[in-house]
Amino acid sequence: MSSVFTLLLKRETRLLFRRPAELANPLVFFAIVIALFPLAVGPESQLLQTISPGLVWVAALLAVLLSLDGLFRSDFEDGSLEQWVVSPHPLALLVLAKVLAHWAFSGLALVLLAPLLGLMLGLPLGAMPVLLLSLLLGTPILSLLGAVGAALTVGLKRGGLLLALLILPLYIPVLILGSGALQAALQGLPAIGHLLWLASLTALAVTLTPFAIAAGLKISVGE
Amino acid sequence: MNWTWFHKLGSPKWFYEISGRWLPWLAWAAAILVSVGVVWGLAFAPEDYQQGNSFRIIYIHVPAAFLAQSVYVMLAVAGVVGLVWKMKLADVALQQAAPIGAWMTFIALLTGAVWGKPTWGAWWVWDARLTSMLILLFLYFGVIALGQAISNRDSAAKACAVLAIVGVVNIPIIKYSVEWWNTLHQPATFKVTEKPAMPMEMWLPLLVMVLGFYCFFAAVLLMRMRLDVLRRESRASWVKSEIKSLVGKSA
Amino acid sequence: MNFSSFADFVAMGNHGVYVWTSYGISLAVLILNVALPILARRRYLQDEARRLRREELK
Amino acid sequence: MSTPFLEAVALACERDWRLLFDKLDLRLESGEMLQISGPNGSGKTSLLRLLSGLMQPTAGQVLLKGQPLEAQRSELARNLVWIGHAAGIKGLLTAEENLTWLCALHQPASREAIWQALAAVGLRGFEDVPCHTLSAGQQRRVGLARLYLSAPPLWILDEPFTALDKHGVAQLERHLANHCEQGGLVVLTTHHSLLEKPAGYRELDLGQRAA
Repeated sequence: MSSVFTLLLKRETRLLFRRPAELANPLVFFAIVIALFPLAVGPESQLLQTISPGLVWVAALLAVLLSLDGLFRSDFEDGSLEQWVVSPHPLALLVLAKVLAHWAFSGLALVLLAPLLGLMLGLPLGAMPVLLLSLLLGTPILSLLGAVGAALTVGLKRGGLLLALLILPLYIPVLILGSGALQAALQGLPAIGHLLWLASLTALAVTLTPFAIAAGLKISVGE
Repeated sequence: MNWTWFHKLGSPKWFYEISGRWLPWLAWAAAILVSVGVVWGLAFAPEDYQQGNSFRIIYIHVPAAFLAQSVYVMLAVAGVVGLVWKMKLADVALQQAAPIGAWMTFIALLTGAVWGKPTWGAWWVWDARLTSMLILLFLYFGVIALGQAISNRDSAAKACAVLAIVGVVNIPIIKYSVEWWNTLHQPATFKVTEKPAMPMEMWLPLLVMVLGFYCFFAAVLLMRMRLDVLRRESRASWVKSEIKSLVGKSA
Repeated sequence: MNFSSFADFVAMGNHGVYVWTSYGISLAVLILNVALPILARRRYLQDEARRLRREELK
Repeated sequence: MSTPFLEAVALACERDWRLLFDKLDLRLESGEMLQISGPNGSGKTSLLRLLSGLMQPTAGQVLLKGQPLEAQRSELARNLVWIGHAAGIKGLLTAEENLTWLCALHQPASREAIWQALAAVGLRGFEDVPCHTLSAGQQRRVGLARLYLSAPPLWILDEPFTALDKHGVAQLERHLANHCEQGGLVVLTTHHSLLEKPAGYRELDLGQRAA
């Protein structure tokens, strides 16, 4: 059972690396959205610093959402999902491996890119650990929740916008906690409370969402 | 335990018959309770010493907000019943209740905003309750949009059920995080709906209105469900004869 | 009765606009919620009547 | 009467307000081959998906060895090879990688066995070629190679002959007939009439049922 889990992880990794451009797209999107804001609100560093927590988080959230639209699409079209459903392994486990692989390369890359963009927005170096940690804890939740939406909309012709409509409201707690942690760090307050909350939400998402994703995929495949 | 009633509940024919008997009662109860509540709340309840007469909006805002939240929970419950026991009626209830819930959320938001103007001096304030209501409205839009987007109606019902269940697990998290975000950003704002002790002349009409709104919801839901049942079961012989008699009456 | 005159009742102590718009729009929404299913039902029955007539002609 | 291997009881399927079929009864024993035919849109694929548990019927139920499908998903998974319209082949992976994964998902197989299966479907020398460079017929062969590994008894195949050349079709027909004669059970849809039919061959025409 666990061997299928690792095999699927390996397979997904291989697939992602055979098309590296798709890995880069969310990152470039993330950078562009961040770059739009100084152009829109003006380059004063004070203003940028105050809005940077929210900005980084909104941009990260949108980048993750964008990358999730195609999460199950190719598996749906080439019949892989059908094979998953008729296999003897629990679908929730397979799905967890798939999302984990996806997160490890898109979410994690986002986390690594964030400090650079944070610096450009004038975030002090002292806030970087909190930025990294909050994204590290928050992006898995974004990937997992988004995967629920992706599973439900995978069979639809134009699911992208619908996916955003379904999932963005569910992202709000993560947004509040993540940017709250960063704001606290900016004001020199301890951010540990926020981070602990984020961690418990991550644990909750890892345990519960695979079942919702699996149910969603079964519905989409069974249509 | 005897479960026959539960399976009977799943039979569309039985539902159609029993709901036809309940509907007039519910409709009358809703009409009477709401009109009594409105007149009582508007004309007879004493005015609030702080907010004056604008507080009378509470008699719509609070029942609508109550209903909006409980309808979403009902969606999730119907979703569980539909997914676990494969009861078709639960699917019907889920999809027919969602638009009503969205309208109730809209009423709660609108009255909240209008109420905000004399109270806070602005049409929209990012108050914790209003913000949660706004998010709830988005959640309703999601369920409705998903149901409309999937053409196969069984899959649509199942997908909506999954989404409603995920949403309902999230609602408390959203609510607490929004409340917490709110206290962080605007400490100690004046909360309209949380009065320490409301005198009886004030909350009694509120109770009447809440009951009236629930009856209203039940009546409208039954109306919508009955139509949907006729559509879905159009091949069944009892539906054919029912439609024949209804058509005969209207012609 | 909490108000001394009808004019007082309408004015609602300067908050009349807010109170009456709230109640007005809410009432409109409630009526809409009742009217839509009734209209949908009528349209459905008309469609069915037409279908039945077509089938009788056949 | 003994319980059949796969049984459908009063099966009904409805898609988008249209009734594809209803009151469909089927009893399939080991050694039989059922060809489902009918015009486009008559519900051939839907019936296959119902039988393999991918789709839920509008009414009725599917029984495997006398037990309903939903109650024994793992039992079904152990007994079933399902190859749909799309066989679950990734264009970015090589033939061997694809087959290894599909086997790992259902019934792990050794590397030699996989190479032998690929050779059996005429793909010797194409083992490490990414599948998107293969032709449509060759890609289909990669999916069908699963049938040449130690496969479970029940095969449900949706249009397995599409894109295959004449030789490939004949070979697959022989292989399917062999499987049935050895006690397997094949349910398939196809538009062409089979030349090689096993003893237990039957045909179900969904178009005629409706008429």
